[in-house]
Parts: sequence; C-alpha cells; structure tokens
Amino acid sequence: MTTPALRMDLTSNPAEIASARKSIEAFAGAAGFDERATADIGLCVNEAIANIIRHAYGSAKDKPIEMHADMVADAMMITLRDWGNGRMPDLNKSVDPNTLCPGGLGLPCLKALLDGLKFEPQSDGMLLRMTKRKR
Amino acid sequence: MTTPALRMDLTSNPAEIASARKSIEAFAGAAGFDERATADIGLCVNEAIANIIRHAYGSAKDKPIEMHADMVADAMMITLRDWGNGRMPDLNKSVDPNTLCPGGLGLPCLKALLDGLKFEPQSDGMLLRMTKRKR
Amino acid sequence: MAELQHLSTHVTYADITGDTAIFRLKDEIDLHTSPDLRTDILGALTKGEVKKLVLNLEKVPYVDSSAIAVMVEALQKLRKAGGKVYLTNLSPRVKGLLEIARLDSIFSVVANEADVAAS
Amino acid sequence: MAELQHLSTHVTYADITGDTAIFRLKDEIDLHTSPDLRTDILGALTKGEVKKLVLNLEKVPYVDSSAIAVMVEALQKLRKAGGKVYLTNLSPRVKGLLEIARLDSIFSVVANEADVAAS
Ligand SMILES: Nc1ncnc2c1ncn2[C@@H]1O[C@H](COP(=O)(O)OP(=O)(O)O)[C@@H](O)[C@H]1O
Ligand SMILES: Nc1ncnc2c1ncn2[C@@H]1O[C@H](COP(=O)(O)OP(=O)(O)O)[C@@H](O)[C@H]1O
Repeated sequence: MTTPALRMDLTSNPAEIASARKSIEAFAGAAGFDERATADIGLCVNEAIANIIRHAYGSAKDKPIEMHADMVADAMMITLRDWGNGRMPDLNKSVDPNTLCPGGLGLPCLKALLDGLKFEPQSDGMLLRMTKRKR
Repeated sequence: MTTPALRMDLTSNPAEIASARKSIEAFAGAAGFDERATADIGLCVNEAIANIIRHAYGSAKDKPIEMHADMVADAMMITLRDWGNGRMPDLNKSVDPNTLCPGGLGLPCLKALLDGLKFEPQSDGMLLRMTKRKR
Repeated sequence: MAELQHLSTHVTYADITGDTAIFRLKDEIDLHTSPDLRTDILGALTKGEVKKLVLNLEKVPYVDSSAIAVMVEALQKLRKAGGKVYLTNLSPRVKGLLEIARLDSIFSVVANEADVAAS
Repeated sequence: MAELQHLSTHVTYADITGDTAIFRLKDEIDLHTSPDLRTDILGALTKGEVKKLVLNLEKVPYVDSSAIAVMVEALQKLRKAGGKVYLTNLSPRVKGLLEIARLDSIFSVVANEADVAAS
C-alpha cells in the first residue's frame, strides 16, 4: 500500500454517495489530477456505488461497501468491495441512444472514463478494480 | 463505527498534509458542515498532522499516521494515531502576540476551533481525539 | 400552482403555462435525490397538455446517470404526444455527462429559457 | 532581479525597489511549501535596505500556521531595523487564521498594494 491512501466505510444508502464522491474528488485533486479527470473519477465512483446499491444489494440500504484508493506511480487505483450477489455485469452492452431507455448508462460511463475496469467475483460478493491515469 | 467513515493512511511527509486536509474538508462538507466549520476542520487536521510530523516524529518523513473520521449525531469525531514519542504537549501554553515568536500557533488553533481535544498517550505513540460539532 | 405544491428541494421554481412546463433546478442530483425529482417532473407531465418540458440546470453543478434517466423517462412520455425536452444553461460537467452517454442529441439543448421559444 | 532568481513556485512576482520588497504569492501554503517561501522572503530581507515587506496574498486561498510563522519571522527581522510587514488582499480564510492566532494586529493589514504607500 502506498500513501496517502484513502479508505471509506460506506453503507448502501444513496445518501452516502455524495460523501464518497466528494471525498475521492478531493483526494484526486490533491494527488494532482486535473479538474476534468477529477470530475471523471468522482462520477465513476458515484456510478459504481449506485450500481452496487441497486444491482448487487437490490436497493437494500444497510449493507456494507468499502472503498479504497491510492496512487501507484501516475495512476489512481480504486477498489470497491461489496458483499452482495456477486453477479458479473455484462460489460459488452452499449448505449443505443435510439431506444430511449432510461438506464444502462452507468457501465458505459465507467468504460469510457477509466483506464482500467475489472470485476473480480469473490466467494461472498464482488471486488471492483478501477484505474485512472493522469494524462 | 458509523458510516460513512473516512480513513486515511498517511506518512509523516509534509507533502501529504494537503491530501489529508482536502479529503477531510470534502467529507465534512458532504456531512453538512457549513463553509466556515469545514475550513476549521481542515485547518485543525493540518495543524495536528504538522505537530505530529515535527514533534512526535522529529521531522522524519517516513513514519505512519492514521486518520479516522466519522459522524456521531451532529458531531464529527476525528482521531489521529501516531507511533512517535508519545509526549504530552503542554495544553496550557497560550499565544502572546507581544513576544513575536514564530511558532506555538498550532495548539491554540486546535483549542480555539474544536469542541473537543484530547491527547491519549499509548504504549507506542499517541492517539489524538478531536471533536467538532455542527452549530 | 396547486398541482405543484410539494416539490423536491431541488426545484426552485416550477410553472406550467399552456403546453410548456418549466422547472428550475438546483444543487447536485444523484441517486439520493433523483427519485423525488422524478416524482415532481413526471407528475407535472400528467397534468394538462404539456408538450414542452424545460429543465433549467443553471444552478446544477452535477448530475449522475440516475438524473439523466429521469430526463430520458420524461422524454419517452412526451414523445408519444409529439413533445420535447429542453435542457438549458448546462454546466460543462453536466454537458460532458450527456456527451459520454451519447444523449446530447436526443434532448434539445439550448443556451437559456428564452431560446426555447426561438427553437 | 539577479538576487531573486530561484524563487519558490508560490512566488509569482518579486520586486525590491528602494526600501520596499513586494512579493505576490499564490496557492495554498502549508508545512510542505512554507520552507521554500521562508528562504525566498528571509533571503530578500538580507539584501539592501528593505524596511517594508509587502506580501500580496490575493491568490492565496489558504495558509497554515507554518506560513504565518514565516511572516512573524520576517517581522522580527524587520522590526530591528524599524521596518514593517504589510499583508494585502487577504482572503476571509487567511484573515480568519490571523485572528485566531491573535496576530492580525502585529501585521499591517491593508486592502491592496496601493494602500501600502498611503499607510
Ligand atoms: N455491481 C453490479 N452487480 C451486479 N450487476 C450489475 C452491477 N452493475 C451493473 N450490473 C448489471 O449491468 C446492467 C447495466 O448496468 P448500468 O450500465 O449501470 O445500467 P443501469 O444500472 O442503469 O441499468 C444492470 O442492469 C445490471 O444488470
Ligand atoms: N503531537 C505532538 N507530540 C509531542 N509534542 C507536541 C505535539 N504537538 C505539540 N507538541 C508540543 O507543544 C508545543 C506547542 O505546539 P504548537 O502550538 O503546535 O506550536 P509549534 O509546533 O509551532 O511550536 C510544541 O512546541 C511541542 O513541544
């Protein structure tokens, strides 16, 4: 583990998303990411946590989510651990703007904005690894 | 422990103070502290870490510092743990603006801005507990 | 308006006049706050003959995909009646998310409320 | 100026003319960055006959006590020569820290650089 490292213990309550987003953005800003990349990191954390809440935990509000972030060279490594259904999302689906379906935007955001995205199913949930490089 | 909870693993390098300050300020802002109280919390964390670096660790740059923060009702509870000399600072000293001594400002800031400040010596260092209430 | 009394804290102003509903929104909108906004906006669309929904996002620095989903849902409803959703005063960050989601073309993005009439 | 070549990244402008040294500073200054600033400022005071040190903090949103300590140290040096430290364009946050430290009265806090001459 490299320092500074940020860890947040969260609950699967949508009210806590803002806290995670703002904290990781401050952490990214202090680590030297520019405004754009910092905003991207905040959005990805937001979307990934929202997905955990809705898909891994079926919108239960009292389940644990752990976020961890640190810098390895010029890249921020962020992990999100949940103890939900452990189901692999379909990473190949893409947004078709013509179907006008509200939803399905979270994963495409992660894919578009991150340099690395990996879902690692655990025996008791999911470990999501996200990587964002400075450019 | 209540959530969201923030934890940072830091090293006693002054370059990491900004990261701790910005992260705790974002966390405080998301927890509903107003701009003034958020700034106070950031400054107190800055000053407390600076004191650990200089006084507990004698300016060694590679020693661990752990920060933890969460909300208990309307108060933010922040702890800073170090594995330094464990010496109790003299909390009764106050600033005399007439002596014009550069320094001695850190502890008076903490005393003025916090609702609770407690140094708990450990067998192998110090645990500093700081409390800031919303007003 | 009687019909729009219990509005989400993210709505600073709401008006329905003729076929046009205007909502001025504020603050960051994410999964925590988008459900209330959804209630307000979809609720307004069921009243009267709304064909133009105008969302003024001048005071909205941030939205996540759940807020975008509310806009898409509103557009679905309005399209059936031949209507449109206008987004005005977008911050760069909000505009950026619409672009990533490739949804900037399905909405009518205009500079401000006055441009809705002109469009 | 030849004497002020290798300045801290927090110094955007430095000038010594007659008995007056002016430094315009930027960004947040804490224990990480105050040592370089200390070198610059105390270094300038050893050159020539400086009696007025002007620190323009317009672009400084934040300082911690280590930055204040640099200012106090400069004031110590200048007072021996009958000089003064002027702080200009303070943000509310920086002003707040000076007040907490009860040091707002030992410095000459003025609105802007022009007011230094007038004071
Ligand atoms: N953390 C997760 N755990 C399980 N399934 C997920 C997770 N994230 C996404 N998915 C699956 O991937 C699909 C697409 O997700 P996403 O693009 O975020 O859109 P949305 O959540 O709006 O439907 C979801 O409908 C869900 O089935
Ligand atoms: N974390 C600490 N561990 C040990 N001693 C401390 C610590 N913090 C403060 N002190 C002691 O308290 C004194 C006053 O601290 P402070 O008010 O921060 O001023 P300064 O650090 O500028 O001297 C220090 O000189 C030091 O002796």
